[in-house]
Amino acid sequence: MEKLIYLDNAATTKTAPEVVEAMLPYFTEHFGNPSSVYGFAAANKEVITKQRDIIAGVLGAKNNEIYFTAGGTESDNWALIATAEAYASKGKHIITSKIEHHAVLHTCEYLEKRGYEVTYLDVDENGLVRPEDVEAAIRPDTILISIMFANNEIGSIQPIQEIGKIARAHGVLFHTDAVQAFAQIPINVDECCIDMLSASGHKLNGPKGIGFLYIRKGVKIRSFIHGGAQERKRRAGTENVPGIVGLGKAVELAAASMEERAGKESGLRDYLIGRIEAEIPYCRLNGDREKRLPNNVNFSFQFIEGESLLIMLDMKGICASSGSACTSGSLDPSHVLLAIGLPHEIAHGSLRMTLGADTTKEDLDYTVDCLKEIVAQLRSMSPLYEDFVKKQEKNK
Amino acid sequence: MEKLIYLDNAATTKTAPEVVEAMLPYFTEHFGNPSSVYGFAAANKEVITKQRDIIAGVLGAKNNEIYFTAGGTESDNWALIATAEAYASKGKHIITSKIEHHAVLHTCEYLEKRGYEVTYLDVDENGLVRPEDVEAAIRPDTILISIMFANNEIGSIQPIQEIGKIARAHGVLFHTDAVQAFAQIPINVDECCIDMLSASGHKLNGPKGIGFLYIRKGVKIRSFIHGGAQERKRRAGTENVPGIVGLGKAVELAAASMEERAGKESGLRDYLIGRIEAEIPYCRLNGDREKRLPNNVNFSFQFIEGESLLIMLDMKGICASSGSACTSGSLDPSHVLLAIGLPHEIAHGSLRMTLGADTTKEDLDYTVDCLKEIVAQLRSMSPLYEDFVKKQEKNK
Amino acid sequence: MYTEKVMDHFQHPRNVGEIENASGVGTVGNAKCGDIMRIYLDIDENQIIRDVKFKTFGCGAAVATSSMATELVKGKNIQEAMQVTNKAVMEALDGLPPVKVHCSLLAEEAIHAALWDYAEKNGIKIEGLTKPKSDIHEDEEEEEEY
Amino acid sequence: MYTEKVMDHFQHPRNVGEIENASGVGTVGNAKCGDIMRIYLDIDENQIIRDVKFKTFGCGAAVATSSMATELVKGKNIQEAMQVTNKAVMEALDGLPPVKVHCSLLAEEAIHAALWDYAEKNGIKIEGLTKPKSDIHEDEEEEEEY
Ligand SMILES: Cc1ncc(COP(=O)(O)O)c(C=O)c1O
Ligand SMILES: Cc1ncc(COP(=O)(O)O)c(C=O)c1O
Repeated sequence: MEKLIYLDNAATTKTAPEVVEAMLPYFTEHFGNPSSVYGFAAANKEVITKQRDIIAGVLGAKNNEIYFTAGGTESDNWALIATAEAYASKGKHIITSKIEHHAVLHTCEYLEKRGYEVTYLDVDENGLVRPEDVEAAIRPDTILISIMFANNEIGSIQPIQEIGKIARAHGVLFHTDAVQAFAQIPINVDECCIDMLSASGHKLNGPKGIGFLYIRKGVKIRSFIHGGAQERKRRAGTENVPGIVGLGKAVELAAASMEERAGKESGLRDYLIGRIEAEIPYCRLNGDREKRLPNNVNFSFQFIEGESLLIMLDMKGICASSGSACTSGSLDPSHVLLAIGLPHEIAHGSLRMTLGADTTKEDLDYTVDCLKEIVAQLRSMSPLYEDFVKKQEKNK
Repeated sequence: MEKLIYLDNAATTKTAPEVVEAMLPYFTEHFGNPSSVYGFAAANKEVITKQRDIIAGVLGAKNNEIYFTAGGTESDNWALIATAEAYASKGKHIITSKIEHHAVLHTCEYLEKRGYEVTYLDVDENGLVRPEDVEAAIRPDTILISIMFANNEIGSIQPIQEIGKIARAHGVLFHTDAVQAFAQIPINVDECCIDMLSASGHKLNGPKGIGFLYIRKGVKIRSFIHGGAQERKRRAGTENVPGIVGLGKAVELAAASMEERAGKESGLRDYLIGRIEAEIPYCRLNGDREKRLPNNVNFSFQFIEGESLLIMLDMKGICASSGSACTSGSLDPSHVLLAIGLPHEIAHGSLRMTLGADTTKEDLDYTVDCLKEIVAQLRSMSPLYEDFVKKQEKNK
Repeated sequence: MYTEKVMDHFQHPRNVGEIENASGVGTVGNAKCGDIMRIYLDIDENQIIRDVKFKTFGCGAAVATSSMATELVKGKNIQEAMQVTNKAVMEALDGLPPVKVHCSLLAEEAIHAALWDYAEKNGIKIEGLTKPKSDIHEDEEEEEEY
Repeated sequence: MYTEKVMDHFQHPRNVGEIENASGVGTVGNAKCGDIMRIYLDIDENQIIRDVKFKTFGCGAAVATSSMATELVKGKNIQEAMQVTNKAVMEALDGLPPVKVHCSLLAEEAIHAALWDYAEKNGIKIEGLTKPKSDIHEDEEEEEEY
């Protein structure tokens, strides 16, 4: 393939060359097990501490509140399952939203099978959780509120500070899945009253297979993965030293460039949204226009189906994603798009484009040009569009 | 440090340069998310399948019986916890041994707190589980037998085939932690009647933070980590593509060289054992002399403590490990050494040296020379040795 | 994911379009599940399918199976067209990913629906043809097999 | 893991050895937990510690704290020696890792045990000195603090 325009940075990102470079010595040179006594390997323990410092600094947290995991999914599982277990004597009720990532939703379903009760809050048509709904859902037996910082499909940024304050006021633990938000937008765990926070390396130009869970000092959850005494006895398994070093480097780079990147990306994002709205009929922007991740664009195009759209874009060298059922092998389209009230057939025709640091205006111009053409082509072969046009003609 | 003699390959290994090379393109070039529709990323799905083929081939398993995890610890947790959950209606009894890795033992303790009953089998003085003990422990409510393939401290290779046959005959699932054995000695899951098997990349010159669980087709355990539909919906989380590629490469290399390596290493192992036994008094070889991993040497040196020994070896550029309590921050010495019947003070004075593909006879000669000197020096300042010598003099 | 044949039929779908005053039209699937296929048949007095067109809302496999199905029935008589099963469509496309097999069922169903319409309009009975289900997805339910 | 001072005292332990017919000998710790320290004191008629030797079975920190403790009491009178607390030993070593703090306690205890032995032998009472516990680990129990 000649041209490659990568607009799927919410799915995963390219590992930054600086990150790979930082990792490399830890494979073949400083490969020792950080738990070892001899200096050659024990030095890796300090290396890990350094990465923890970097991450804690970005969140306004303390070094020993950061625990490395194998990724966002494990972090989410840990936060939910270990809290459920640790606080079961207080209650078995958990509050979350309908637009969480499956890492949270499927873990909630698992907990439901094990005797927990979960309230799945609705969101408004822009994909925002209403803080008053959170407060209304709190019961005496509520032990955890888990609301994502920003949504991975439609980019809506949740009112985390309000929710955090409500949770704190009611003495309920508050977890946020910040996999899409961390190092993209500012987060301070104290200001937002966050007790636990999940993040994943590969969403921020770090490596895959590494992430972390922030756990506020005092939160009494235990391990999710049991075994050796790593991570202050809370997360067993030989430390993934290169992964941790890569994550630390990625966070360092992302935090340093956050403001500038966000400015640039949100400018491009709004340019892309503007051109699509101006030039392609029968489309709808999904997610909030203002409270939106700087790099997220999500549209539904009526009468066409997302997977076809993706394949056609792919043929033009454009990488994007869709909430269409066909892309996941399930029959239902994205639960997020349904939660904001889209009918099934509109949800099927959704397209997510998530920009990265390298994305240029030229890339987006090319993308819109292709998109216009493809949407028209797919509509020309769509029975839904045929019916729509005929109906319009009749009504004239 | 000038010289570095790395004799701690059971703790972790150097990632092979070929493995790093195989991984590199998947960080910055083929970085796509394998779940994506577009060809650029979807190709990574096939790459993963290829690694699965390699691993399945080595075990005599089928491709779709291999599930990637973040390491041996996660694999062990998954096997035990998910089996306990899936088969709870049949029973809540699990059989394991006293010499398992903490990834198994602490998971068993976790399950005990959750209403399961665990039988911890004794081992003989060579660190071997007796198959007849396994059979005798089976009850109508036994749902799982988990016995490690080879022990990580003393290298004893368990009678897995006999145990597997017993498990099969009684209709009980059989899991083996093969983190130390996989790709070091031949394993065939069918011949050994293994239903689940754990392995970890970094023990075989692969990367850290990646491993797998073999699950025989028909074993009805569900996810341990819940979320996306990766790994045939059984292990959620964006695939660690570079890690998986590195693991596949490492397995390929390790399997191809297994016989030759085992021959060379066991020769060196026996040479090292021979010299130590001949030249250092008051020592004891731990583990079975025959049924032993090709790279494992474990001695107890009376009257001295392991951590001191390690630090002194470290000063000579030699990396090894110990079952001393002091190296783990706990007060008790290795549970494995206690299980084979060593008194506490002998267990504290243990030293494990695990050879690697690069280890030479010269390395070992230098090591023994240093060891002799260090043991003598530590004994000269040991009150236990003082008492022993005085007692001997009195008895003369 | 898809074979070359599937990609070819997706990129260059054969027989896209409508037939005015078609002998038979069938529409199957539903928007809820993300696939709708509509087939137009032009059948002559010898019950030969002279022309066939389709429109499809759906994924790549849905488009490709529609395209291939139209190719397979074109020029055939209605008895022969009845033999164009989902298997035949899949084979002609060199296979489909497991999650996409339902698309080929939909294509078969769309042909049948159009033939049913033709039969109804002309008051004839076609051997082996039953009234099309309104939603072929109804009895599908995925259960992971380990 | 260890400070340079600790490493120095571990690699070059001061005052290793025995004193024949010592004024006081104390042995503390137990082999079960992996640390035993024995301190020999040679105390003159003015209650000045003229010489001190130690033998230790234990980890690097155990050796280093023994060594440092002997250095700190050497030449002192027994009242001053009583002031050599585990804190003083740790400070003199520029600190110890948290899991090794018990070694410094053991060193303090070993000095006290040797002084106790001296006091017993000479029928005197040393202010603030109580009979050494046979096992200083007894009341330690680690509970992870998050
Ligand atoms: C919001 C959100 N949470 C959790 C995850 C899971 O992260 P990972 O795939 O790294 O485990 C993702 C990404 O897939 C995500 O977007
Ligand atoms: C026998 C055994 N099981 C499990 C593990 C855990 O593997 P990992 O640290 O890769 O999670 C290890 C190594 O630490 C081991 O030796």
